[in-house]
Amino acid sequence: MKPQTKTVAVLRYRPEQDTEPFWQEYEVPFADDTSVLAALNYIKDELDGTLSFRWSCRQAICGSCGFMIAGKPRLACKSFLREFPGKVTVEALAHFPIERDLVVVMDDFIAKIERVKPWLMPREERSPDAGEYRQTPQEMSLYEQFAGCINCGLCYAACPQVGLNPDFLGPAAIALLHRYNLDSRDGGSEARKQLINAEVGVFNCTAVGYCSAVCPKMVDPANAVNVNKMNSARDYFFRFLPRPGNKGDCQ
Amino acid sequence: MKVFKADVVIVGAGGAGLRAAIAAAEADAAQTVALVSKVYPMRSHTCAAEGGAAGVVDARDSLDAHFHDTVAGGDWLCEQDVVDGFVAECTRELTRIEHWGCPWSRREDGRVNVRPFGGMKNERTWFAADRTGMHLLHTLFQTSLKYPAIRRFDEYFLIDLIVVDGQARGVLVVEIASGEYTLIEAGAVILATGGAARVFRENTNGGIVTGDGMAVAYRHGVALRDMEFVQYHPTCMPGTGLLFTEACRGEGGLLMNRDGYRYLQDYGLGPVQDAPRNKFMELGPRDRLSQAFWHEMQKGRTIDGPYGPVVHLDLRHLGAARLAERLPQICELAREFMGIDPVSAPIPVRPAVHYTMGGISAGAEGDTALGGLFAVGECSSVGIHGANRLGSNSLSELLVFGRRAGEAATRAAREATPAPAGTLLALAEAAARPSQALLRGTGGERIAELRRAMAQTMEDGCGIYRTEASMQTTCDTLAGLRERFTRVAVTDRSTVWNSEWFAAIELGYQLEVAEAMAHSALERRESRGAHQRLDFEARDDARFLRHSLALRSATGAPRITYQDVKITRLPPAVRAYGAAGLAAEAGEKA
Amino acid sequence: MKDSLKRSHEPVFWLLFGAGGMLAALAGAMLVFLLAFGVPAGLLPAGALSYASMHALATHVLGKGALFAVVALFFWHAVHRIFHSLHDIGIHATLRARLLVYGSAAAGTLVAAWALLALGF
Amino acid sequence: MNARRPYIRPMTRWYLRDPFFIEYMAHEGTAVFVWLFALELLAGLVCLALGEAAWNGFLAWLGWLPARLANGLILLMLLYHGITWFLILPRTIPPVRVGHARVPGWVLSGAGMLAMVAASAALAVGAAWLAQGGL
Ligand SMILES: Cc1cc2nc3c(=O)[nH]c(=O)nc-3n(C[C@H](O)[C@H](O)[C@H](O)COP(=O)(O)OP(=O)(O)OC[C@H]3O[C@@H](n4cnc5c(N)ncnc54)[C@H](O)[C@@H]3O)c2cc1C
Ligand code: SF4
Ligand code: F3S
Ligand code: FES
Repeated sequence: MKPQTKTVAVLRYRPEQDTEPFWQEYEVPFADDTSVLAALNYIKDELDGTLSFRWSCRQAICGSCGFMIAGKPRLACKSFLREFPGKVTVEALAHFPIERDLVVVMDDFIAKIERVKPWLMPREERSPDAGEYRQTPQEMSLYEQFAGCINCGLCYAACPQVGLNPDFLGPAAIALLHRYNLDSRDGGSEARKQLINAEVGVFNCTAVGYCSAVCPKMVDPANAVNVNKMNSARDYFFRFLPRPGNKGDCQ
Repeated sequence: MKVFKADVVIVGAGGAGLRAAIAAAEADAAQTVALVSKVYPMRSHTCAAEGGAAGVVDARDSLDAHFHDTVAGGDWLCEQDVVDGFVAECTRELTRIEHWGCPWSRREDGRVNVRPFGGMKNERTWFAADRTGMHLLHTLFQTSLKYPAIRRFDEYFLIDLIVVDGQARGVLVVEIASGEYTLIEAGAVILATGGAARVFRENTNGGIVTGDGMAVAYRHGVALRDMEFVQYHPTCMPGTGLLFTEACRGEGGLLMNRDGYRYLQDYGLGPVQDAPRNKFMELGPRDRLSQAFWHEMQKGRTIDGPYGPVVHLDLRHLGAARLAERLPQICELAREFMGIDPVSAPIPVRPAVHYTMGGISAGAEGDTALGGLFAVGECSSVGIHGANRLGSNSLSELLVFGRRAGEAATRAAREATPAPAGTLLALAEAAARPSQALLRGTGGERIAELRRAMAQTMEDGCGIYRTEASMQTTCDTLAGLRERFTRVAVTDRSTVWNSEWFAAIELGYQLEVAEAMAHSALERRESRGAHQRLDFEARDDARFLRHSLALRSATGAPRITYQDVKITRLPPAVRAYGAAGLAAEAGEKA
Repeated sequence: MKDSLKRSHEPVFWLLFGAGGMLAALAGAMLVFLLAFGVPAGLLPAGALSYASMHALATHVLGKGALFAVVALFFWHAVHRIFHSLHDIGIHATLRARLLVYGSAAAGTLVAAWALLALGF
Repeated sequence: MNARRPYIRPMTRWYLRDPFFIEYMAHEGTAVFVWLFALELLAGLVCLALGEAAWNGFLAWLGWLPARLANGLILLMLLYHGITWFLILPRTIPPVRVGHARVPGWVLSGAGMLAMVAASAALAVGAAWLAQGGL
């Protein structure tokens, strides 16, 4: 392989020294299979030990390495230098506060994930010795895609409504909520609906749809958010009517 | 320094740590369980597991068979009583997380599906497509959220264990975002910090898998057991080391050399079968497959690639539809990283370091020789993996032993007597000093350079095949690196998200773990499981049917001692696969 | 994160937005075409928009209903989107903005209702 | 002492940041033209209610060149609205299944656009029929 280099421009921010972020450029040798993450690690190891960023798995499954790469939210380990003609820019995920360099403050994001009660509230209790709940592949296919979220936060960096209103629950949290509501074993949708209906809930979304376009795991969070608008509207108008056979009611 | 009072503190929020936290919270909802992790829990390396988790469900299968496969797979270096307890609990634990929502792949009738796995006699590997670890980890994390007893410390880094009068009484941690130290006091401490495969160069592990908990326990005099046993996974991506799950072979993938020949038949795994057959050919155990690669390489029958020799993993005959259903992530990896579509071309693969069989020496409840200290998951050695782990046993291990450790630690915390006031804080302040000194260091040694030298020497000396001379060189090199490490330079002096600082601390941990591995390997003068020596080619039960224990000594090299293996019902026999395996099994029964 | 679990009243406006949007997507373009270019383009006969035929349409109960639905729903669709776009470009939801924007749709709906009623049956 | 000082980037002119957002603003902008068309129709209705003279005034206005140009623009914008509406549709409705297989998004979008064509055709035919004195 012939040695070639590429300029990688990184948005730096060091809270102890800087009042605002600034761009810094590095020259990085690369081959066809050099990922942006590998380039960042090269910078950290060989050029500048003070550059901070999160990473771990290198294979697009831990969700650590989301950055704005060439202006779009992407996973660094799943983006390759070869894809970007000319200079590559790397910046902390949009719409998140920058803690330092490429590291963003995730606290709010995690709090939103926690808030949607993302655990199975069994429709019927069962002891482990009684064996598994039956669930056909078809029943599973209803929610499986939404269970694939790795909490990488790219969809929050893509969604302008998250940027405009940081209180908005946001695409990934709603996708997670939806995942449990759609699970045939779960009976918790009543317990989760208050959030959907709330001012922080689904109606902040204006169906921009960019969240789904950038999702590296094909979760389609936009679908989860928008389908729940209809659920919420139904609840708004029919909340005073008794609803026989609703999931979660005693049957 | 901040102080937080907990009853149980768990370091590590991967599969093992989360399962332990839930067990502790269920055992006593009124207690406080502090759960510390240097990354957000779902980033823990458990997420990378692809293939699946073992648990007997099939009518043709039996606990006995699972026991047999595990003990023989571990080349008889397993604690057989612990294995018996383990296989008996796997299925219940896997069912439990099904009840917590884990999307296990299903059969048409709605029951959980199982797939074959290397070295396993029957289909007993539960799987969630090829994202088993990710689903398992997220299910555990999400379930943990419903327990108010669990108080998380996300992105807090373990600096040291606080020990008073031979009792573990808490941990010293640093908040990565602020650089602030916190002392977490507790009646019992569980280490669940994962493996250490990053001490090798080419490996399948995430950047965080640096053996931190092992090193911390080791520094406090707890033995590291069976550290010489490091698993090479036979099918990894050249260059990055990323894993192509064993499920590729479970689904029917074939391994071929440069002549398109299925070479495994030459290494006691044949004869070639028409259909995938458990324990034959590609479904042999990992150590044997990695060793076969090495021999092919010596014979010049591998294929030259940009990152050195490779063989071909051929999935083409499975067809696009099945690949998309069963191995979607594998296809994605091959396409994006290598520009190869498994539907139409074979994937170049080679072995890479994958798993540390050894770890903090622990009993069946994760209990260690240090009072109040428990260890669980890949950082521990409870004795079920022996000299070679069978794929899909470790995810089950996280659940079975995670639960046990959580419950045992709860009991231990209840019985613990309070430490004298002021002692803990004073100890914590002293424990903080070395890490603070790192931030002021003025030496000239570069982290990346030391790390690279360590990984290279481990690969050179403690690879798939080892010799006295190569291991000795590695031991010497490591000693030199440890000395150089005292002059390591941290160029970043800030306290906010100073990842270079933590990289330096991790490197210190890694060097100690690497030393324990190399010295344990040097002393084991036989070949067993993943530990294969060219100068001692046979297994030597008379001298080495024993666990190694590496103990840290204040000066210089670790001290290696030995511990008997618990054999209850399966006496050592020839470890054979393929047709030879069938013959050996027939012989045992006769 | 603010802990606002107050129920949102958006469903009312969102449903009107959705219905109007769907109607506009299906029929909007053709309606514009028919009204503005139908006769000149020769698609409709010369007298198609005469007072008589339009009056007939607007006094028939079906025609009346359709005209009302189109005018009202187009208004509600439009104002909802405009309101959110104002938020998007940084003009945030003050009560005045809300009254002004949604008020235009309410006024439009009322005037349409008046006109159609005044036309009689 | 805690040195954390997170930096929050402003959202000023975010809609110019990405071509995706520019397109989003463009299709959101069609609402203005829907509003204008609703107003135009409303004006027509009022004129109709005020009598024949007023209605003829409205017709005269329709024939006025600037009004024609404006209506041309409105026509384009409503077309654009329709197309983008159906492009987003798969993201906003519950997944549609035929048997076990999920219908891909582009099929749904395509179906929506076909419906748009069909509805327009029906309208044209209906209008012609009305003009022949249908009702
Ligand atoms: C690519 C890959 C595929 C695999 N596939 C399978 C499979 O199919 N089946 C199977 O059974 N096994 C598989 N394994 C093995 C299995 O996944 C691991 O052994 C297991 O997940 C380890 O879990 P753990 O909980 O012990 O550790 P981890 O999941 O690694 O978690 C370690 C935790 O400790 C924390 N930690 C570490 N150091 C510190 C510190 N200093 N301070 C604070 N916190 C710290 C980390 O933040 C993390 O939360 C696979 C492994 C790999 C690498
Ligand atoms: S929905 Fe997709 S983009 Fe959003 S956090 Fe999950 S995986 Fe990431
Ligand atoms: S980008 Fe945002 S506005 Fe809605 S469709 Fe996605 S959540
Ligand atoms: S490093 Fe894990 S997602 Fe990129």
